[in-house]
Amino acid sequence: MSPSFLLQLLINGILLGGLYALLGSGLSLCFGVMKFFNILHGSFTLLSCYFIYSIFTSTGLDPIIASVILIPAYFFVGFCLRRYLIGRLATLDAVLIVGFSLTTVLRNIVLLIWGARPRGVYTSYSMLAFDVLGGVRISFIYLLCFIISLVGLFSLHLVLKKTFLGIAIRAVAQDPEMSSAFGVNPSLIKDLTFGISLSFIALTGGLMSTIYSFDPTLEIVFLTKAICVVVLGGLGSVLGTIVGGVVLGLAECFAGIAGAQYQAFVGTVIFLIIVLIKPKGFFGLYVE
Amino acid sequence: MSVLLSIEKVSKSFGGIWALRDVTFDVHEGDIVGLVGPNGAGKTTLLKICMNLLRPSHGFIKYKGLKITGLSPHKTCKLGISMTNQIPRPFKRMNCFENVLVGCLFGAGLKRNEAEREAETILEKVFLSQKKYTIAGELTVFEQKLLDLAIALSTAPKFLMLDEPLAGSTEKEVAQLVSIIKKLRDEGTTILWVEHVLSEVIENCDQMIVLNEGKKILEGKPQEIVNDTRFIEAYVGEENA
Amino acid sequence: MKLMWVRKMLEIRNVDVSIEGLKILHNICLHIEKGEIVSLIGANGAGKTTLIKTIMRIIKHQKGEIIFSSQKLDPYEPYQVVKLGISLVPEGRRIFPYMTVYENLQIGAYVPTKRKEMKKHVDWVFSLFPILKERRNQLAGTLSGGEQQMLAIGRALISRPKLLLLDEISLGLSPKIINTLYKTIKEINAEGVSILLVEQALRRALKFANRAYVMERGKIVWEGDRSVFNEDELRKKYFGLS
Amino acid sequence: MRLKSKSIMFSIVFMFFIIVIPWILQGYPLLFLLQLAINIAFAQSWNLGFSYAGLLSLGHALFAGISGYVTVVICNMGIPIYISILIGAFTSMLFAVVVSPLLMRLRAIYFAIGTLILCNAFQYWFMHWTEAGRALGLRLRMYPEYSLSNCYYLAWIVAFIATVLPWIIVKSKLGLAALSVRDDVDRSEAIGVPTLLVKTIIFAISAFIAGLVGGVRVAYLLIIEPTLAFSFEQSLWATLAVVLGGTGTLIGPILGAAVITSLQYALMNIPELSMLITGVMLILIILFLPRGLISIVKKILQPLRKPNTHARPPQRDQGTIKVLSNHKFPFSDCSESAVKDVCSFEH
Repeated sequence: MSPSFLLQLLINGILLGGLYALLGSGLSLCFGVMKFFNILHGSFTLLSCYFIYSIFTSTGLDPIIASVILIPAYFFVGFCLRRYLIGRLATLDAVLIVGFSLTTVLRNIVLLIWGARPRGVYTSYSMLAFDVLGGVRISFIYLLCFIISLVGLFSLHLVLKKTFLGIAIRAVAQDPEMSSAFGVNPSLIKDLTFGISLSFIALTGGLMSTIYSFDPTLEIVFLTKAICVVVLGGLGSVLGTIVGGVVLGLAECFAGIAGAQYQAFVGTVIFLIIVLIKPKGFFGLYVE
Repeated sequence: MSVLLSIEKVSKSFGGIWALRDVTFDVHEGDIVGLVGPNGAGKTTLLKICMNLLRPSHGFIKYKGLKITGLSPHKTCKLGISMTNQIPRPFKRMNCFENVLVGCLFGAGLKRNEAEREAETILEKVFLSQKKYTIAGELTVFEQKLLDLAIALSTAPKFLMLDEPLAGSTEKEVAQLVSIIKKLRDEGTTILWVEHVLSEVIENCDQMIVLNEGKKILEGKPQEIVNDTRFIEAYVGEENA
Repeated sequence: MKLMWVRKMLEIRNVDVSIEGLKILHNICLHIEKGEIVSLIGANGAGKTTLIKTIMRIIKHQKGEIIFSSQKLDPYEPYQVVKLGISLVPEGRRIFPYMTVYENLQIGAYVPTKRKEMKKHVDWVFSLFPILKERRNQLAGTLSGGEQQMLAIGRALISRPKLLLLDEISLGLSPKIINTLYKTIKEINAEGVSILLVEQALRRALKFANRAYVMERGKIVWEGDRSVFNEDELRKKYFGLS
Repeated sequence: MRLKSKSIMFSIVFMFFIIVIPWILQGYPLLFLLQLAINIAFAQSWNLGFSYAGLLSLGHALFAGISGYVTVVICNMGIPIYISILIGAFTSMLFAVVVSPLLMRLRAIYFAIGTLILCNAFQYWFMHWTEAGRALGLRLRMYPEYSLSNCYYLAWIVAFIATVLPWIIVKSKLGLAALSVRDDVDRSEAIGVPTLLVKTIIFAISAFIAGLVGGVRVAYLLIIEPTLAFSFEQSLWATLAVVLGGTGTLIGPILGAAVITSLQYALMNIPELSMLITGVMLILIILFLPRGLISIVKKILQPLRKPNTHARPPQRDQGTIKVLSNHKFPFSDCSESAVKDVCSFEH
């Protein structure tokens, strides 16, 4: 194993990790603030991939720009979904079952419209790559996705830290009853948070579509990867999510040496180890 | 009378804040021991430690001379220790009879027919025979409280811990509960009674222990304690605050 | 009659509260006048915190009415009550542990109309509790108990309320800190904020308040001011020994 | 008493029909009934874990999958298919016992997440495992007993076991303990129920039934492949069927499985549409009929019953948790406090 190969893996892992972090951020936000496990996460990510695919193939619009356009639509859908359906259910169990149902509905919508055939978004710059440091290649699209992910995560960080909305979101995550005593409307904040969570899903899906070739089975892959990121990084912070994403990305890249089957297993192993060591450690509060 | 349960230098901290500090006292067999103290004195924490639902940071509990700290709760229960809950926690989707039957089968380790008979006796004891087949979740709050007590009794406890059984009850209900507690004492159950409604504890207990901010500040006969200035201070605040 | 209206900051008339079928408050009548410190005393489980939460509309009452500055509170949600000028220092402090001290104070000014003057009011709070200024960028969860209590009070003051509800602020604190807190409360009151003070410690509460109510098992069993108070009698009421 | 004898009568007539049908019908309708039996068994298996011990497993396909693979391997070694299926089911059961100590540390929704991840990992593992035929999976040899009617009987035997086993368990001491664990783990631990053991046993039995299902399925399909064996959709399917029919009863899963399977067969040409309808139906059911289809059936049957129902002890009611402010929903507790509280005990 040459050093340049290791370096290559390292860079691949980090670049992939950025994207994973973006994937995890939506779930982390949703779980942290609303305390419910959004099983729809994977389905919506996949749906976003397909939307981008359709937009790209029909209009030729750049997938990255298309995903930015998709964001407000997703925000609106998320807001309404939480406000008119999920928010009206009294128990988390009911929410979960509605989640299952919606997953089924979304999956079959995807199957009906696009079919089971794998799809991919191939742009003019899909195959572009630079050579750096003798033998190490960096794919342009990976780098671009990495940068956009970081920009997205950083803006989330800023919103949470610097705005009144962000402070309200964090307050609701920690103590909804008390935050309502200071003029925060917890229900509205939760609606908004779900909207934001879905906006991030829209962006993630857009970026994923340029990297992966996707088919309907990928929803569960997205979901489990997002869970692993959240478990690894905790719901602590945007920074934690980035760490979680990068660790997962690196772990997958290095496990890939041993064989493809280990690649998928590594996330599970990490999950199980964390469950073993610190069952209370993950899924805490959305804190900063 | 012999010592049934002794609490030896038990301390418990939650993230740096001490809920209990070096609490030591003995409970004698056949007594009703009242455990009182203002909010946040650590009473419920102490009960949970006795039940092994929490592990103390320091110290241990001895029951009949044996150290029981560290056992799992279901083993602790089989030794004859049982507790009720402040907010009643019956099994909400099972009927009253089944609620009690579980404890008779597992906690007391009875055979099926004996357990069924025992469960009926217990329900009668807490005035719930009429509601035998009612789902626990559909009972009134007071009935749930009675059922919670019945569940605690179903494990045939020798040492029973009551966590604020009287809180939020009307006078009639209080009388009913106190009569049950007295009956239990007459049957030889040792009782550790955490309570806010002081008058009832003072009237009915043999020994009283006062906790304040995690420390035991007083121990003795109830009549002596009521007139002790330290007791009054714990509740009323210090003279020159 | 009209004048009487204006003088009354808060009036609670015949309020009943039940939670999940369990009646907790029975026919509560209570009023607070402008600029007063009123204390609400009672043992554990007497229903003091429930009453405070009812005023804040976190718990909804079934009967009776609550009137604040001649406005009925019945149709409001908790987050709207703040806008009217009531602020709460909850039992057990309940600061947001994973936010910094400054962010905790910011939450206090969340109501849009109060945001503009936030800076001014933060400075006021810092002048009341200088220690908070030193720790402004520290996570609130890492503060000591006394500092957390100060933060909880400060957070409630940022919105410059007309009425401040203090729920058991002396719980778990050393006498020295309690004394400082009470001195500050006097100062706050001197600035024109009416205060409802919930306490278990009877003597201390009576010492600071203009008037007091004693609660026992969800009922108000005694009311009056310092001058008519007889400690022995009150103690009996308090312990429910009578 | 009258009702009990009636239901026994009904069961006997039903079983008679099931036995006789292969002599009357052939081909397509028989295939439908076979599929129905498999689905019923799978739904029952999930229902056992969920309704009687509060174990919301989202990776139930895992047990069917493992058993399927084991069955193929064992049977291909020349061992009779029936024994292979049993061995496969026992392997699943053993696997459930092995992973239990780890999974049981997780509560409510976390348990669901844990099982989901585990199942997904296995899918990937088998996808890339050369010895297991990678994505193409394994083929079962043409065993001598292979025929549609044999598979049909096998499937119904499994469905029968899957229905009767939970029924026996619920009547037993174990079932009572499991119910108490479902309602309140800590409290049942505090009154002497060995909760971990109870949960493990129930989970293992549930895995055993799922294993039988996996074995029978492979016995009639003659092939197993990872995308099908470990699919998330299948685990989800069980959840949908049980909730649709009504949790906490033995008839509920049967009803749910019957409805979904019929729908699937009716819309055979567009299978996606049937699942889409199922999903929408379930959302509507949760909103307007939180106790599942069984409540409609009960309502229809109500006037048929004699008024002496009054004398009987009322049926155990499974629904107490609110969905909408005025609805009740039969689900295990996973309120906010339960979510914060991930692990069972402090030590």
